[in-house]
Amino acid sequence: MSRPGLLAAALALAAPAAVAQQIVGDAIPASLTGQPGDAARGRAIVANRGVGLCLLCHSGPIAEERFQGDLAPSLAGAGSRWSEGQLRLRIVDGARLNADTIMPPYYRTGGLQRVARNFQDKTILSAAQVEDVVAYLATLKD
Amino acid sequence: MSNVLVNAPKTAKRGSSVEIKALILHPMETGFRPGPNGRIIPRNIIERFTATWNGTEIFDMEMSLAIAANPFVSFFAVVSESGTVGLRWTGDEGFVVEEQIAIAVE
Amino acid sequence: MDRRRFLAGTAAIVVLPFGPPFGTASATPEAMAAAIRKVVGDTAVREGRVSLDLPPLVENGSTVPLVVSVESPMTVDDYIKAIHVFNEKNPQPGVFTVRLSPRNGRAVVGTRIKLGDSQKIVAIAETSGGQFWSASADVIVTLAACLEEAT
Amino acid sequence: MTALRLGIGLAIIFAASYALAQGAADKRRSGTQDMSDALQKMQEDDAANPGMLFVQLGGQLWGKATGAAGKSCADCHGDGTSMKGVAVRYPAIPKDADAPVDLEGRINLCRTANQQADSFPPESRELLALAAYVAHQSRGLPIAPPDDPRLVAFRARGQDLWKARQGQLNLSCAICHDDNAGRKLAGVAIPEAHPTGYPIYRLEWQTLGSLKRRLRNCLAGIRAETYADGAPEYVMLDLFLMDRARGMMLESPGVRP
Repeated sequence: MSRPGLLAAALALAAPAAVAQQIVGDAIPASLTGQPGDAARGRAIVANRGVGLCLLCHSGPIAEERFQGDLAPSLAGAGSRWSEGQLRLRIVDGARLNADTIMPPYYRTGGLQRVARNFQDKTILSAAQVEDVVAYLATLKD
Repeated sequence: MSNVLVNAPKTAKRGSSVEIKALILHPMETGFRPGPNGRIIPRNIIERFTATWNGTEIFDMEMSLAIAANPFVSFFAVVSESGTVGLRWTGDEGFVVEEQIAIAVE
Repeated sequence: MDRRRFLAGTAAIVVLPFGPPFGTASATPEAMAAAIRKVVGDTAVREGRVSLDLPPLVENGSTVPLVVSVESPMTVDDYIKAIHVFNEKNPQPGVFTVRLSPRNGRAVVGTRIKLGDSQKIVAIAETSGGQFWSASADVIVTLAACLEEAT
Repeated sequence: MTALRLGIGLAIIFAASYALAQGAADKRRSGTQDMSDALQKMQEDDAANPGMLFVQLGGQLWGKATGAAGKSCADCHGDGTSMKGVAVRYPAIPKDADAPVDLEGRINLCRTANQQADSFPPESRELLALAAYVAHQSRGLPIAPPDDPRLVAFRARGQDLWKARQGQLNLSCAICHDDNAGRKLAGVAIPEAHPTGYPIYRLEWQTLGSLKRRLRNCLAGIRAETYADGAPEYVMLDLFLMDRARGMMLESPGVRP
């Protein structure tokens, strides 16, 4: 196995707690899985109110979902405003950039209070799902 | 314990049409929903609601699964003489409830 | 509705553990058209005389208030003898049927219905002379973000 | 004459500006104000409000003797009108107790202590019906929590719970219902969460339910562990919320989507 391959394997297995080591500035430059995400799958995750939950608070260019939120900025143009690495950190744990954010930590299990039993020690999205969402948001250029 | 709430004016002008409103406690269980144990809760609905005026039928409603829980029905009746409106709900599992309300001609 | 379509419809019923009042069980616009045909036969259904009052947007499909009013003198010679209400997407196309007579004075009926999803509702009134009049309304059902049962 | 006219004029101006000041100062909104016309009408018309079925049932239970003592509520309290003003001041600390109970808790105390009957289970039809019957007696009255100094600490703890982030989504009650009330969550306006109509007939439930049940919904929504039945946290949150809604009008039984 090549060196990058080994690194990718190690990252894919890394617990969410290890994410801190991957932060550079206001971004996580490297894929959490070592693989690029799939934008089409990412779009489905964003659109799903029970999985990505994104459209509860955000609006976005997903016309078939009629009832979208306005608690948070529109996802339209997210790919122009942020790099993939910046998007990744904002999804993984936005509180690292703004302690008061209402954005849930999608890939963190530590420091949470009174998590329901069936969600304990589970992240909202898996590493692969985070990558899919990053890939989708990166396509939203306007 | 009465599980219905019927509302109509106590008095009315002869020949006028008055509104009668009726609410009844009933789950209107569709037979499509699972209960807490994961098993489907059996269908249990009111299928028919009828009203009589001094014994003569004046209103008949066939209900379906799509009528909301604790069914509400409002309709009109002409008050031709003082009398009694008789209401009757029937449904699954032998459900029968009857209620009467008097309306007097002024 | 023919038997094959009915069976296909029931086979397609999938019950989700939680969510809208009927899960995803649903009739179809075709099933509604067939159910209407069964009531009216070959008689033409004209739009008008019926008013169907439903909120256009409801936050919860479990209890949606509805009032049907039909213009009619409600005399022995000319009255509304029945009002039928149909929907497209609930498990069965028929919502309710009421039978009326001149003893009602007014052809107005109110009730509350369940809507599993956004859909079209149709009300058809049958006159004592055998005519059919109708009105329809589209209702959009939103679903609350925080339902009782956790996802 | 002129002085009288001036006096009347001043009185009118004073009354008008007072009303204006009240209106301008109080921007709080009951959930009712954000409901569709159809639902507002359903709540306001006693012949259409499905919560009234439970009020009626509560009135019947009120007069029914029960328990080893063979007493009804009416035997001690007379008819239900004696309960006017009670629901607007609960939760409160019962005599000889040192912790607050909510209205349902108070009803169950009467059951066990005075009627010598079993407590009604949480969310049981009987308990909700009696609570609705008692609360209905205060419909139209302003919410008026008691100035009992012993409540201050409990209320403060309720406020802390309100503001505490919890659950997998790491949200607090305050983030949605204070900071973002009126904004749209999945297309639906977030209410300010004033307990103005409890027990409420919630369309989603298709039945009457308590504030506790509503709080559990919210906790489940943010994927937090719900508090156990009978946990003091519910009473403390209730205390805080009733204080936050002080002066708002009680609407019980409320109808909500």
